[in-house]
Amino acid sequence: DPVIHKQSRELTDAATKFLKTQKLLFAPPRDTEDGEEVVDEGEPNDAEIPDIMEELRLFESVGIGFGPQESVKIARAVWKLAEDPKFNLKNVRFFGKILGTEGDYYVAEGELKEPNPPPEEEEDPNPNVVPPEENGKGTNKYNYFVCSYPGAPWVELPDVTPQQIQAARQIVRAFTGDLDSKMATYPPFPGTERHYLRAQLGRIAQATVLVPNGMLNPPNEEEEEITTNDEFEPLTPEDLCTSAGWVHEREFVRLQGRVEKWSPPPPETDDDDGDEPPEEDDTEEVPGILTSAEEDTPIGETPSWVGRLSKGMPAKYAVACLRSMRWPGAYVVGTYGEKVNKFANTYIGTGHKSLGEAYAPPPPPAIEQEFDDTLLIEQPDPSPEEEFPPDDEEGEGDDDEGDED
Amino acid sequence: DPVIHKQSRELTDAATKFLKTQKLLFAPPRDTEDGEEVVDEGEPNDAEIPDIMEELRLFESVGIGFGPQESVKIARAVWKLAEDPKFNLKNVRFFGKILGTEGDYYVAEGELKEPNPPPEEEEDPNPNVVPPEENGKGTNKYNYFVCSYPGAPWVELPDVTPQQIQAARQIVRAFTGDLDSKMATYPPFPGTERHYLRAQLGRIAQATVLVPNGMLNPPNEEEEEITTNDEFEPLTPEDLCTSAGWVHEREFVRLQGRVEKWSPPPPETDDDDGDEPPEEDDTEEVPGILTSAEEDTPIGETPSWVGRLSKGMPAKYAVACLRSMRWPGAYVVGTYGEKVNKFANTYIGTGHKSLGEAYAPPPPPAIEQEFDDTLLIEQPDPSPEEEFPPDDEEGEGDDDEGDED
Amino acid sequence: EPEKLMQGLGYCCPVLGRTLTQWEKSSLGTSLLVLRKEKAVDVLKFWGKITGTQGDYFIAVSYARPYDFLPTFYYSRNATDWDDLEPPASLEVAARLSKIKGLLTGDPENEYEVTEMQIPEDAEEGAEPEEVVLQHKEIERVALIVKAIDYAICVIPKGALLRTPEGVVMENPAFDGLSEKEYRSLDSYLHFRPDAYYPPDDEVVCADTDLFLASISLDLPVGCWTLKASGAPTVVTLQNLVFPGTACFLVADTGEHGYCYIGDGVVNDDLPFQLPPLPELDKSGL
Amino acid sequence: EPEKLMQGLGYCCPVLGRTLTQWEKSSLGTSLLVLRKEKAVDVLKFWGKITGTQGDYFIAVSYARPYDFLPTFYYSRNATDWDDLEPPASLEVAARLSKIKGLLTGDPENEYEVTEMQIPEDAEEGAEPEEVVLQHKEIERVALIVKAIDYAICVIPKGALLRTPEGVVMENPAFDGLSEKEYRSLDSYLHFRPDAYYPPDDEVVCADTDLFLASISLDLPVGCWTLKASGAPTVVTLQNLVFPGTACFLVADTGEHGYCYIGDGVVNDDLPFQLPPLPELDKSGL
Repeated sequence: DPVIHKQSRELTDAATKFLKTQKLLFAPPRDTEDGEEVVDEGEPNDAEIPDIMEELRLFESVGIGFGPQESVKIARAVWKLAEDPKFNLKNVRFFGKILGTEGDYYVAEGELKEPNPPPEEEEDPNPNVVPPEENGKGTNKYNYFVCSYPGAPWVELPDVTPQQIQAARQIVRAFTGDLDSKMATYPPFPGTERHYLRAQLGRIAQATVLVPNGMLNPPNEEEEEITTNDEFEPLTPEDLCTSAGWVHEREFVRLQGRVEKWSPPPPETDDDDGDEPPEEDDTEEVPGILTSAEEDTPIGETPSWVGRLSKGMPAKYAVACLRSMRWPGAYVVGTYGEKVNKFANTYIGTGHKSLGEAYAPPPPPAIEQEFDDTLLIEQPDPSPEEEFPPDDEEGEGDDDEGDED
Repeated sequence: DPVIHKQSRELTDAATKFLKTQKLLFAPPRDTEDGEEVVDEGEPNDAEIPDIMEELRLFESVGIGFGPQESVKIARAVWKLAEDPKFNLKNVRFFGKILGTEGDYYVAEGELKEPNPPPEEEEDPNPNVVPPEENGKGTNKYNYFVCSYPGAPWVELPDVTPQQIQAARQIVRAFTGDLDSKMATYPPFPGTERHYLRAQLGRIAQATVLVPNGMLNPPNEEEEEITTNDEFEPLTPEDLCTSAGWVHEREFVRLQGRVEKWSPPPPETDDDDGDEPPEEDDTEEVPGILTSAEEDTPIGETPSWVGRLSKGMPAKYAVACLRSMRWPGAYVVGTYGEKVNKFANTYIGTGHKSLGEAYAPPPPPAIEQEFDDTLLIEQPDPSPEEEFPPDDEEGEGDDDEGDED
Repeated sequence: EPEKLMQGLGYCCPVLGRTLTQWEKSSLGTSLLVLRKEKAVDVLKFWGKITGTQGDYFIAVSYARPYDFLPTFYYSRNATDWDDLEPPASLEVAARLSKIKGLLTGDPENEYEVTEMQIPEDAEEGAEPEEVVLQHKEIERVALIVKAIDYAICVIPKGALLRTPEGVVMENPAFDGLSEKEYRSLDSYLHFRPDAYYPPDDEVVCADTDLFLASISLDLPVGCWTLKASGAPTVVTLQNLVFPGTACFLVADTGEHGYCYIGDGVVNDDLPFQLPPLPELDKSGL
Repeated sequence: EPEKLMQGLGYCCPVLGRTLTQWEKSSLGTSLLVLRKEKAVDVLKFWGKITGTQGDYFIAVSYARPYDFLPTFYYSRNATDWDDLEPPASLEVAARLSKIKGLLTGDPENEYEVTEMQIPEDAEEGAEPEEVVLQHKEIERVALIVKAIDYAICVIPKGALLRTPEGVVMENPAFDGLSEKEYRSLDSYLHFRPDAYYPPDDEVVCADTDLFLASISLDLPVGCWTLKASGAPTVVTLQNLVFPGTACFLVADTGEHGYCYIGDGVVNDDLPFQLPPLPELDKSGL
């Protein structure tokens, strides 16, 4: 705006390309001039999407968000995803952002109209290995899409396997921003960052996606599915400001890494790895559906959720925000509407669970079956905690049986 | 934020005072440190107020608004007014802003819990002068509060008289920003800018406050008052984008300057001014309550309302905006909610009605009864239109009988 | 400048009561940078938004420096894709366009018909003028509106520019704002109208350089400029009431300044009637 | 600077995913100007927001120039009324405070108890240390957290400051940003730690001037800084992963830069485990 400008500015080629990609976000969907970028494969898809700008406003009013300009781009990018016939989504929402060391992931979550077909069977599946759940069910009910900035192409993440979930529970590793980067962790993780990201997103969703208490009816004799409670009286911001006001929407993931329990075939010969004692699994107590967030296991003295009301406006219009102490970066916001509660979930963080104490890698397995060359990497310098792991292992155990996964 | 700052900055005393006044907007209501400014007269008042931040967001999404920072200050200022026990408001909303030549008026509109008592009777009221409606009824149903910037003290405007309404219809005069400035107009206006402002605000509200069509039930045999229609199905943004989607909420103001018709006492001697022929008044056709905005008189070929949808988001979440061509600066916005229509009115302009043609002052009265010294001011240089008034007087006439006042 | 867009709007919006939507701001923030790169210009500024009944026109302007050249305008219908906004072809065309009244539609291709008395070119000498119907596109009207508004509101604070003895106009590197006394006076604000700039509408072309850097306090009608300093302290805003929707700003202590227009392009012809009598006259009259 | 608050936040928020609310921005925009006037300081900047369970602390910082002096911090609980944030009384106190874990509440008066082994002052020589319970207010923790974070993230691009032969530190008037090659390298970003600035926590006081303007690329653990240039082009942002919630920005072609913190003050102790092995090692290992 000011008339005077000091110096000429040259954009680098990379910056120009970036800008042009982002510009496409704003272009009318099927009206782009240079033919190259037009996605003109039939009608736009009609996936349901929430009012993202409204959701982002709720988050903004409690101090969470990317600023107005970025918000628009995010909303537009998700809308483009929803309209893309290639992905054929039934519904989709902005899930959040994973902050990586070299780059970030913007994440969208949705259900497909037609679940993806199961991958081709491996030739000789080990009958004792827990099989993954099929797309559209359990841990693979939702599909995840990531891009490195709003406007960049969306990449669909693969389905998650129980083994990936189990391994992800035992490691902490920062995301790099490169989906293909190797997972040089101990214990080893079966897959690349792409699979690790998918596993973590599932864990986060399961532990932190909440809905206002009473809004949904659990399955009963008449209805097998979760239904919307038509008699629901919207909760006040004060109600929404405590974990008692919310219930978990996502199903519990068992220790074995599945929602639906899988029992191995009766062992013929005892040649299992020793890692997966199926009998123990039987004793796992699984929380029911729509469990109150109040029952989530606290982290030591810190409650699992901390609530706050937005400030500065009449109490009636305040926005309540619960932030997860277990998954720092997970937030749920809600507000009172005349006839409905508006609410939304998001996650903006590094993708790590808070253990409530310094992380200590699990002890190596008793007997190493096979030489695993992924272990041959150099470890970073051990910290004192690593060299002298704390005696108290309760928090860790608690955690794995606790409120999530 | 940048580390380096070039030069020291001195605020003037005026600027400092301004800032300190505005700072009080944000201070917790009864927690101010320097005793001087604390309004501590009992409990805060509990006037109903709409979700102003949400309303301002709707306006922002169609390009109307003051920017985020100013929006917060406005919302806070209106909230302070609502809480002020001195004003004892039943409800209050942000009405808009009148742009003046030297200063502006921020306007709030509300109903009092207890209507103001009628002013003391003049000693010898002229029985042929149309009496004003009492506070809380008709043209004085709402009270108006103005301040020159958010944070400045709110000033309550006086009730309006029929004479002021009639005079206001015949003049166009810019607001100066000074409530006490003289009204040197022809025809003369009975009062100062304060009264002119009140008259114009009433005219604007009557002509431009709309509600979605069908949301309210007109009075019927069972209910004497307007009631909310419980069966109302929210209108879509497309519906709200045409004047057919909206009805006038405010009652029609008659030519005589009142909502409720007043009949003069039967004349004993014929000594009236000739200006107010009561018999003609009888023939005035008054539109019913909740008249459709579709029936508003167009301005020549321009429709009285022009609708637009906000862009960039899925149609379902679009915000519809009608702008008034009759009162440029009057807007009504509405959006589809799950169970309700969110909607809001505002006015941001100079306070003038569009006549659809250049303004021409009305011809002087046939016989001047009394020498009026307010006419002794110099007129600005006449423009060609003034010197050669257009022959066609239809627009003008249309206007006075038409959709408003 | 695209980079300063938000800041400038932050000063203008509170006085205008009109704003760009988040969507528009975000889109402009990206597309103006691309435009600047594509046009390879030094200075590219967002100029404003002209609202039509169905769509809007976003306007940007670039200047070559030194400032002896015409500003070049660009327009966009979606705040994303930009085209050149060609100036009116001639004063004649401009005069004709200015007769078209009514709101813009937002469609640049929209056709308007103007009826005019013309002497046919191939007619004999002394022939009677005939009624001719001429067609013009809406985008031509937009160009005229932009020129007219820009002519009125392209305002700079005193001292921000300087002219070298050779006649080259350039920024004054020493300019760092105005004092309180200065910034409260209309005399401190000057029209920026480069010599080559011809006035819009049917005014006489004024070739002398007085218009360049003339003080806005001389503009007619008297009182058409309002100066308010109430928004943020040290920020002054100016509005030209002839063109409702205009706002110029100056950050008094840094010298940053700019202007923008958000409106429907309509001129307030009634202004002389609306303005209250000048204070002196008021006093003597009552 | 209050005037540039929005712009700085505009660069930081997209990488942080955390923001100030409209309410907070609006309030800060007013109250920081008043604070600058009241404290009569030249440079006053918004530093960040530290979130507690019940309330937040807003932090501002002022510098005297030339830069040989300590920064002075201020805090506010409502973004409107400001108080001085006293630095930790001594290194001893700082060490003690750093033992307190857990989230802040938002109440500056909240009391924390620290149990410590101390030799009573009035004890005989050679006496055994006794367990002593010491009380500290939350605001002391806040001051320590601010110091620790500021020590880590007060970063300036290479060339933005210079030191005269007399040892006076001042802005480099010729600084106008970094080239593309430079701004993509961590080596171009230097810690700004004036000599008199003592390190937080229980580190040894480092009196030599190497810490002042040391490159952040030497910080431990290796990889604790991330540099991203994806937001707006020509804007680079840096984040220190040890303190999630930190962001520094540089507008590469103008040299504008700054930093802010929005977080709960918690340090990421697990970072060494999270960081992937360095690329070289990665290659050799697999």
